Amino acid sequence: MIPLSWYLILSGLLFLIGLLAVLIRKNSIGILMGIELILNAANINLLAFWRYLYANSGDHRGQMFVIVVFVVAAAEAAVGLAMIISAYRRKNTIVANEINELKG
Amino acid sequence: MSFIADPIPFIITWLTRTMTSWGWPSEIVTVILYVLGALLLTVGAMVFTTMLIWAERKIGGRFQDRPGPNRVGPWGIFQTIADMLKIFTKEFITPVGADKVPYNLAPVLAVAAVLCVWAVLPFSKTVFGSNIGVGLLFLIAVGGLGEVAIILAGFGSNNKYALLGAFRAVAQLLSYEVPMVIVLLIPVMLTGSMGMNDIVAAQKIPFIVLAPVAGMIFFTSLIAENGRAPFDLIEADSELVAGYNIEYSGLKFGFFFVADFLHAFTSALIFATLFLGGWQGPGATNIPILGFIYLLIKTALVYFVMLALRFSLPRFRIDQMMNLNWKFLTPLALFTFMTTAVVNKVLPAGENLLRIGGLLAVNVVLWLIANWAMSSYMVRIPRPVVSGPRPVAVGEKKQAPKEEVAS
Amino acid sequence: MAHEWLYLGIFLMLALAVPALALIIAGLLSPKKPNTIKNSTYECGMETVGSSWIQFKVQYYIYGLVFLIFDVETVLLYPWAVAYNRVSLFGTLEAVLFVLILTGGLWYVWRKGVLEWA
Amino acid sequence: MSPQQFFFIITAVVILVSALMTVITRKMMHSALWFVLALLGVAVIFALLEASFFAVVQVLVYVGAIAILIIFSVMLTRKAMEDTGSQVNKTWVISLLIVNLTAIGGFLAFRSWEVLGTFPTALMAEHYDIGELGMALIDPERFALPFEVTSILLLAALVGAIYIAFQRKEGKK
Repeated sequence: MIPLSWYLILSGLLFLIGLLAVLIRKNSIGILMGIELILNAANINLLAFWRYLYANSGDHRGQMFVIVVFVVAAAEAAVGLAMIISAYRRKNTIVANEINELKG
Repeated sequence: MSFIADPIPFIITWLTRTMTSWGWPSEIVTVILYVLGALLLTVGAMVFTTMLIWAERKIGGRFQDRPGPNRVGPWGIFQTIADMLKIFTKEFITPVGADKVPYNLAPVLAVAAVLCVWAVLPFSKTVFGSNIGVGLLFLIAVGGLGEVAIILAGFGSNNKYALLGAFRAVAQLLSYEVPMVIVLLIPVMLTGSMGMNDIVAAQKIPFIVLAPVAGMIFFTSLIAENGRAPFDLIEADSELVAGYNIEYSGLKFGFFFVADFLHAFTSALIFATLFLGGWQGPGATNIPILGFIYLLIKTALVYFVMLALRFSLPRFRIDQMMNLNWKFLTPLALFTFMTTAVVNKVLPAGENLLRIGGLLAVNVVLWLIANWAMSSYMVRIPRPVVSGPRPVAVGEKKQAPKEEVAS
Repeated sequence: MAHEWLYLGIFLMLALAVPALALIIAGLLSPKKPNTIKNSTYECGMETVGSSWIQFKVQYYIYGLVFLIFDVETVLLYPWAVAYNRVSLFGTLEAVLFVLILTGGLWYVWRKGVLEWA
Repeated sequence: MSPQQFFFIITAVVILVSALMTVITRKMMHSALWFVLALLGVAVIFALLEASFFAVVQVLVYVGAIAILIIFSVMLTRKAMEDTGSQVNKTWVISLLIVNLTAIGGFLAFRSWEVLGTFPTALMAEHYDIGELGMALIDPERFALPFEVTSILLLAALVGAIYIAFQRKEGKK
């Protein structure tokens, strides 16, 4: 049997890698992939806690959270990529630092 | 008698007993049996494909008024085996600049994605693959792996036609997955489970009777997912040379070929399982081997219809194909789902005849409305009418290459 | 339950291994005589022009986008569909409302002219 | 070490390595393919957690849709981002530092949390049923509202994304 901590360590490391992607990647699509990794790490966490602490009491909050995270991930990918493509068409760049039109 | 009625569990029990008597622990025996079963199924499916290719070519030949393969062996039955021997010893040509790992992984993944479907299908009452509770979703999910394989092939070949072909193929497969996923809710609803065994067991009345429109939508999307005529835009020769697999040669190309044919047969198998009652039939519960035969007959029927469509219909244009999916099948699937859900709930439970009648009536009404909407929509769009002889090769010559790259 | 997943895992591994093995055997059997012309990228017999990285239409992305949204929404209905025999009429109507919202999205996309393959 | 633990470690290593490759690979396309591998690994982890529905949904939604969408946009925006040259920001040292500090902080904060050592009790047969989740989803007392809200969220995402990305061709209407 696998102790809970293993899952938590895995999800923690995955989160850190995702964070690294968000911080160091120049390409905005790379940043988006980092965010997806972070969401995946959150999902592992949620499901692990659900399975270890709540599954046998018929409590579905963990699963519901995972569903919401899935939906958020999908929405975020759709809108984020649409924005990247739109920026690419207008400014011909997808480097996050160069897309700075909202700066005052 | 029990051996004839139900050979495979008989063999399994015998093997288990033998191996346990050698003193092997039961876990190891289970693993060995699983490996054996999976190996038999994967290799069997791939060898079976050779027969499938022969049958398809022969039937296709008959449809188009030509003899089909007729040289090697009686009725040309060994033609594919000869082809296979040739393809095994053909040179692999790797194009310059190909991305080695994706390029070589793609054919393997393409075959694996189709084979995985066989892991969850029930073949008879006692012989079934993995009875996971989410078998139906698994079937759809492995289709996604096939799309990844196509992208890998297109990207790895370093060829613009391959890449373009891959993109068009993936766009088509993605699009037709939408009505498929929606419509597959209906068998799940009627069964109350996503396990394939439960779905088959619930079909005392095949679901094609309860949900004919859903069955039809599913069948259409299956053909489109195969990328076969009339949906064979994936390898539209005139536009894409051959689609995502141009740069492949030898067995690597052969695997895409195998994946294509096996996918067609597997789709027929899926349709027979989900909508035609799978192994269900008179006496199949008591004599499981009969169920296997029923399943085979049903699958062969569905496969034959697919072939008939393939060899007699012309190809769609890409915009027509997309319109058919997004403007006809998807809305129809959504409305079919909603009406079936509500009507089935409103009708009193337990009265089978009333339920069948009600659902059938609803389906017929839906179909009539869809038909009317389709024909009135087609009337509204003015279609260019060809008048007089078309200027051949004058206007088209300049335009053609540009279109190929841009579409 | 674990056994079902074990079988599935073994099956997945074998489904990958068997074709890979066949490829390796074929690679050993087949002759290897590469030359520059044979290995060049195929382009209907002409010289290859430019990189394979051509510009794609945004249309592909748009179809992918619509697919993603519909896929996620439909997948969320599967747990409901499993419970269908147990839910009340009210529960059914809730799912229908869910799908109606989805249909609204389809309507918007259609009206916007997104689905035209231009 | 039980076979299950062994299997978990292999999967975890695959996930972490491919996630790391996603971050550091220079070619965007390779990065996307490593990303697909990481997602598949996470699906295996879900299967290990006996959440079969989510394992399949992970493959269906992430690999089958989101990853393919990402690959599409990598292709579309390919010209702007040549794969040569640095793919990381100039401030990568600071970023690395931040990540390391987060890691150390997290480790110190949760080091002695007693929940960590929990072992699972065997999942009861009735909880394998996905229908239970379905019942919870439409129960007005429980998740009916979030369930409908997800639908509206997706609708909003669809409308927004189409509004941003889609441009009608000139000359039509």
